[in-house]
Amino acid sequence: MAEAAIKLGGKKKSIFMDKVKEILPQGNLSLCLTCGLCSSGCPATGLESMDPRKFLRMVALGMDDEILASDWPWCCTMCQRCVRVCPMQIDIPQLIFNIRKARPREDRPKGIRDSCDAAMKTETLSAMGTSVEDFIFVVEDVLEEYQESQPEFADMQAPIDKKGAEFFLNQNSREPVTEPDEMVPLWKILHLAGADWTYGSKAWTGENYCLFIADTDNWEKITRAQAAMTTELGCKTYLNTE
Amino acid sequence: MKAGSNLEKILEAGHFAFTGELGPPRGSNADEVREKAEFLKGNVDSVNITDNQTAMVRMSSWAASIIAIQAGLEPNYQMVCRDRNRLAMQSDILGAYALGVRNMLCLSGDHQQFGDHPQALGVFDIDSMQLINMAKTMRDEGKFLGGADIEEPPKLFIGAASNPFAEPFDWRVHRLAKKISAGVDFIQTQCIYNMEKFREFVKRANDMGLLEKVYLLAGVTPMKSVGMAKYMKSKVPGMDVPDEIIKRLQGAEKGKVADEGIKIACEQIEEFKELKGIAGVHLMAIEWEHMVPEIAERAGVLPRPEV
Amino acid sequence: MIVAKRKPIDEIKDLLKDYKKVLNVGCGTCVAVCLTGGEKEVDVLCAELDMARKMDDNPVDIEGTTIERQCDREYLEALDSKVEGYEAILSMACGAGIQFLAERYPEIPVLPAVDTTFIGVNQGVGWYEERCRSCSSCVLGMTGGVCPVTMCAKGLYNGPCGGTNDGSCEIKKEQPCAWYMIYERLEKQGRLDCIINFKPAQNWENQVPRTLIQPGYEKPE
Amino acid sequence: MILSPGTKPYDPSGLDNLGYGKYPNVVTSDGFERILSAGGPYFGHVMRPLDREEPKSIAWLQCVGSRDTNTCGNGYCSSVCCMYAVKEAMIAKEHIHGDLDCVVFNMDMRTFGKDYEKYFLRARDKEGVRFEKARVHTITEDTETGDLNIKYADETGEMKEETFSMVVLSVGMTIPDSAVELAKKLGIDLNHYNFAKSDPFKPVETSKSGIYTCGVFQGPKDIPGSVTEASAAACLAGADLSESRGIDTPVVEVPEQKDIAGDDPRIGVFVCNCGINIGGVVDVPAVQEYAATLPNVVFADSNLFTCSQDTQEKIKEMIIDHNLNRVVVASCSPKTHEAMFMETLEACGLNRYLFEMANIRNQNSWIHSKTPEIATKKAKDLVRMAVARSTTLKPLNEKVITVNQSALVIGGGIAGMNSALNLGKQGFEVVLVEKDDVLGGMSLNLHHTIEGNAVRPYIEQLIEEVNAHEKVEVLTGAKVSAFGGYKGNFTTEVITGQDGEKRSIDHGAIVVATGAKEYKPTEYLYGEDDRVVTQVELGNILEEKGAADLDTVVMIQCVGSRNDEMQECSRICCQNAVKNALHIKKLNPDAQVFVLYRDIRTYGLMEDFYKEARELGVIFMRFDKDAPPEVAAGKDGLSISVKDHIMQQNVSIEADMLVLSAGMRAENTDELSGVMKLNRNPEGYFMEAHVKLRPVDMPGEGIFLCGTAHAPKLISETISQAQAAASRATTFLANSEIKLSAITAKVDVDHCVKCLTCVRSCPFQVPTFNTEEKVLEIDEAMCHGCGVCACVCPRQTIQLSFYEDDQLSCKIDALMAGGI
Amino acid sequence: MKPSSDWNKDLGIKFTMQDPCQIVRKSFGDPIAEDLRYALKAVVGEENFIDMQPNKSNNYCCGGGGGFLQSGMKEHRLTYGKIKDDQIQATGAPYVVAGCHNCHAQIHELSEHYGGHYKVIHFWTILALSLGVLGPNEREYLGDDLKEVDVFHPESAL
Repeated sequence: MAEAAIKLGGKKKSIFMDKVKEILPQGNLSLCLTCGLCSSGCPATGLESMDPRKFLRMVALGMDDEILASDWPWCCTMCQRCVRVCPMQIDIPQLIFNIRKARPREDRPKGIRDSCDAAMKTETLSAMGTSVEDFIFVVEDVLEEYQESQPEFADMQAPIDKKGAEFFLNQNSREPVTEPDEMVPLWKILHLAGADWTYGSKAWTGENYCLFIADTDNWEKITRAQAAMTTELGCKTYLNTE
Repeated sequence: MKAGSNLEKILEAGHFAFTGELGPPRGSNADEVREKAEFLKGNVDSVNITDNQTAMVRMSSWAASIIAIQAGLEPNYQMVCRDRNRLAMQSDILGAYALGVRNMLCLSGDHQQFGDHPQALGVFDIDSMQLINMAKTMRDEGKFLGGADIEEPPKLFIGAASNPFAEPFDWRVHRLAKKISAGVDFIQTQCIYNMEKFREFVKRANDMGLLEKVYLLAGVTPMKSVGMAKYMKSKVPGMDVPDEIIKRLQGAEKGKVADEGIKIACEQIEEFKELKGIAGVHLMAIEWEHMVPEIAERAGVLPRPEV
Repeated sequence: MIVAKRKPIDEIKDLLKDYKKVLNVGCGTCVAVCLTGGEKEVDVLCAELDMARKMDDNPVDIEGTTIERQCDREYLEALDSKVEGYEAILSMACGAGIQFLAERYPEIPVLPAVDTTFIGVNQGVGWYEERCRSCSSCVLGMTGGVCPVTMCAKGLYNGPCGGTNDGSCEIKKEQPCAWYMIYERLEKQGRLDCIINFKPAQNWENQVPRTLIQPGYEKPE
Repeated sequence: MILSPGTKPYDPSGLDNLGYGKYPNVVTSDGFERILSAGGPYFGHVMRPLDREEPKSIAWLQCVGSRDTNTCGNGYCSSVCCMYAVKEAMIAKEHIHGDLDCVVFNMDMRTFGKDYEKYFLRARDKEGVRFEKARVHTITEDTETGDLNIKYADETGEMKEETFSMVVLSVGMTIPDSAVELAKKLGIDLNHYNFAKSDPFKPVETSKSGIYTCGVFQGPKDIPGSVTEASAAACLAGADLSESRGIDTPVVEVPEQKDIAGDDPRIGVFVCNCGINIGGVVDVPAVQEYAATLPNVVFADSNLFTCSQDTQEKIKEMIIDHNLNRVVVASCSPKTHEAMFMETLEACGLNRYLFEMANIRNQNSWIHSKTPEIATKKAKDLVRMAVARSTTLKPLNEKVITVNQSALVIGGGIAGMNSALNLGKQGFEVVLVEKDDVLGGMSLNLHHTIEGNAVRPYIEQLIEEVNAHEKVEVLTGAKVSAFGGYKGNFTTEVITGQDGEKRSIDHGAIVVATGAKEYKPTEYLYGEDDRVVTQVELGNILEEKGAADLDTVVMIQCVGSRNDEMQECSRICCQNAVKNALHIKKLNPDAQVFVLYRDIRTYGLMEDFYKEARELGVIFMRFDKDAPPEVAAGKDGLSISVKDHIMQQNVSIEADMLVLSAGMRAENTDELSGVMKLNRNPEGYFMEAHVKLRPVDMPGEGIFLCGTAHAPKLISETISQAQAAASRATTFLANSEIKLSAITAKVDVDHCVKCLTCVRSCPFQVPTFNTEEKVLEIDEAMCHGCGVCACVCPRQTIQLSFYEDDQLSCKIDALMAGGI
Repeated sequence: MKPSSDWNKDLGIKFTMQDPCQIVRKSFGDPIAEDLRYALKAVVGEENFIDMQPNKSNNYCCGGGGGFLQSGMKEHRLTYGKIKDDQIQATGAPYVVAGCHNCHAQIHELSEHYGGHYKVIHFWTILALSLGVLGPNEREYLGDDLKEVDVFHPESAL
């Protein structure tokens, strides 16, 4: 391949590595032994002609433009299979997150961005944009239907905003909209187990796309809202079904 | 006059001698000798007829000498020590003289390992110095080497070769002196390319008064190509080819290298004409006999004087 | 010392092919010293022949013995009692020894197992160089101890030929020019006059079988 | 007290991704050693644990439990795994009769020891062992076949998938908890990996005086290193105790020798089963029975292990009971056990040379394991030959000579000075000979060790100590001009000073410590452009000028090492580069340093410094031997081009300095080795007697070797080897007399033709022509018993005792005579 | 109420389990993976559980996480998920229990894309089934083999 050579040397330039170092004070990115264990275990190896080791190498060599131009950070699921075996415990996913963040927000993938934006538009934080009212309606409607059709569950409940419940249950935002019946088996199990639980009318959503789009402010907002709702209801345990 | 050959007469008369060379064929075709002779006739005073040169079997030099005589040339009959013992040598000398040969050149001969019969026994019963002396004894004392009298002694003009360049250089002049004391009449030198060294050799020979006792003919071989020059420099023993010669040939225009070679040769000849103690030039244009007329012309040695 | 080299096994085999019982006789002097025909080489050759003939389905009964010198009658006596019954004798001595053996046992074929090479010196284990050609009229006195007969490829007596080449002989670069060596040595000794003069033709005595009787001795009756 | 608690292989069962303990065909390297071993579970047949099938392919995964601060916390390199993986692959290939595909997955191949690189190249280029620069994340098992699947990204980033019959985990070395506890009890300091803390200048000393350590407890190392350190520790401990040497030493009583002259041979034959090594193939009872029928055999027996202590007692009884006067043992190689059996004979008053061995294991059962019947027949042949030879054996007497209890040390660098000083401390007179006018050698060019210890003060103190020691005499500007004698009684002539004064020194032992030097590069514009320097020169520059004016520095490794001209690795250059890179970074953190390497070989605890260098931003780029960096000089700087191994793309670095990690070259010892007849390897380093087990002894007795004259090594390693050489020399010099072997050559002067072939052929120059007596002589004290002279003698007048012609030819006769 | 696997004794329907990175490797580790297996085995029978290789903390990510599902890089995502599909198909199980919505969606798509036709279900679905409380409308993700299976559980029935 007759690619142009990578130019290095001369006076030291400020490079991405230093920025990342500021964010990650343990700064162990440069410890890489280039052993390739990360790449050997990564399903994203080969996508975009890239792999974790190569990506880290670009950082080490200060190839900032190429890094920002690469779409590969969006192929990494940040699953941490690499970190687990890395002899130097280099947190590549953390690096990926920071690189996602370094891209202008408008250049990040639209699908994720839209889901984040949608969540931020409603108090429910649902990526599907479900409103408080719609959620309450769906839950009550489904519950009613089951109470009637399955008499053994006539006294089953699906409480919303029940103060002092033991468990605060979150809900993937897709199910109330597209397949409400899928919510029921869990209700039944909780019912049979005699669990004291509740949904929140707000911030009941389980997912957080703002994290994926590396929108740290909104990610924090969502997480804080979820915590606040749980606290407000006085629940002891946050049950994550996501 | 020792022998009365044309060559001797030319030299005796003080003319600048000009001799050539003719290699007998590797076969029995006399016409080959005659063809080569045509180019030489009238252009040289005498022609060397080589004796199994480079240890390859060829027509015997005395037979080719006779053909040369028939073609109107005066031969300089070469004899090497490699192939004959003293009996054969003396009988050949007698026979050659009987058929009109008047000059002979005494040589050791290339080692048989070079030629086409490397398995042959090298005779070397006597060496070239002893051959000179034997020929002289036969001529001047009328005696064979064994001491018996010769009925009609062969009167030959006796020559030998000299290499002015071989190491140790200091010894070269003394070697010449030794040949003179053995009885040589004229010397033909190895091909000369290193003029500086040759001048030094001549100077030393003059200082010792040697060139008053012997006729020295400077050896000249025009270079045909750069390849030949390089070969002569690296592969031919005893040859001293300075780098300037090679450079000069390399500098020649395309297709003009041989011409440049001839030009160098002619320049040399011009210098030899003026050099004290040089009695003539021996031109070794082997397998280039057809160029001899042109070279002789350009060297300004024509016409050959009649003596 | 006389230096010899063993003949190739095939050649020896061929010489012996018609004989079933052979005595192999080594010589304990020159050929032993040059590692060609002493006890060790006799044993080796016997073993080689024994094996080779077995492989050829033509077994030979071969025995080896080594005597002090094959060129001395007294030492040959030791063999007299041994040769009985052998169809042939193989000799590992020099050509002189072989002939002396053949002369002593005219009824039995005596065959050479070695090629006598030259009179030479020992330069290292198994490495020998020729130094004398026994010409019978030594000129080393005037040639600075370098023999022109042996060391010059043409055996010249009056200086080098035109092929002398920066100290090398024209036959090959590795072979020094004898006359160059002679010149160098004599120049160092200040004796160049030794070779200034013409040396007349040599009287070649080694062309006839020679006999030598030291002064004060006589040929026994 | 010497602490050598040793090591424990790392236990990889906690690593769920590698499946050790879960998949039967995943084994550790020590487990695989057992599989290869004749005494192992499968008796040396290479089989995989699951189904006892011969593997078709084996993968080795390197650095399991080493160079990893994440999964195991062992940040150090275990130093030995690369080499043993290569070895295991080679042996496995040898043991398996079909094709075996061997792959070693690695980060860096660290074959840095003496001759290791050649071994590695042989494995790769001749034996076809594959070396893959890749690491395997996870092993999975094919549940049907038990084969193991692995996926890996190769160096170009391409994913590959391969299936292996077996996987060997090259596990590293760890310090066992018990050793840590012991250290705590003794109050000695350990480092952060629990190795005993030591100082590079005091490698085998612990934090507590009088307590020494050696082997892996000191730091990861291989067998030669451990053996060397063991001797070094013994040296220091011995020096502490030197005054009481020789007290309370038990003496072995040997009964008077029986005269057997004129007695008919009475031979006892002992056939060995060697566990199942022999017995598993050869029908040992049949061989025993056969032996009993052979002429002169009056007793035949067989044993499970003939070399065991019990069996020695039994042999002694049988010698006495059956009045044996010859003993034949049919077992293994005389190399390992002959001396022991000979002692058994001596213990019953029988001359030790009335003993013969038949090697029916190495030369028989091992190589004919597939054809037991033929092996049994061959065992009978070998026994018959041995019995025939034993009949011809004669009692031989060993000469006793006195030992000159002083030593000569050649070379006054760190190695020579340390060994001289320690010999002095042991109470022996020592002459230290140094060719230069000052002591110190190569170390005078060095500033600090990678650990940061200053070299100069150490050297100065060492020189002072050496000069001050009453037992040590120092000769500087001295050259060895002549040498003679034999073990215990050497004489060396030394020329000293400018006037060339000659001095003859008598001594009993020799320590060779002639050192090495830095290679003078001819590569990469060295010598043409003064911005190109060597690591040693860089060390000087940093010391004198600092690094403030350096923006970018490039280092190239393996200059003058690991190439066609010098195959070997120079061992120290990687740490040298890392050391200097760290120095630059510490002096000027903004300077960029690029290290272009082939394998980084910061073995042992030095891996920490490699890590530190990366942490500080030093960039390491691997290049291939066949595609070395290209260097061009410009006006403003140097331009170095190389392909980055990860990006697989050309990189061009503008640098203001290029540093060549020039390898080591042996000091020119042509003259010395010629005078003293000391053998060197093709690289010019002196040869030890045994690469693993006798790393500081030279092949000639009484001659010892240390420092870089032996092979490239660090200062700390040089010091321990120097102490080891002193220790080994002490062991030799401590005895006032020694017994010589009776196996020597003897010449029959009556028959000798004085051809001098023996004189010219002897590798030790022992035969001489006595010009007074006019005979050829072989001094039995000097004769090594190699037998070369006996072989070359054209008149067969030289005989080697114990191996006389008829003592050998009778074996051939016995073989050819058949018999079964 | 104690779940029972008796319903699957004769059916012998096999199940495998996806260990979501978020729950296992990145949060609670092998202990929770063991718990999940304990629970699933209790519901479908020890012999009907087949693990993927590798699994638990060393499991492969399915490719649905980190926003990949919404990033618009479908082809890359499916390529990424090929390993997961291979792993699942190697078990031969027709059902994958996934405890994460991202995994659920991705594995569902992998099954269709690569033609493995395995089903991906929530744990609660199969738990409810084993408890005999799973109604017909709650079987969207079950295959035909389980559409009709009605478990009699004495505690829920009485």
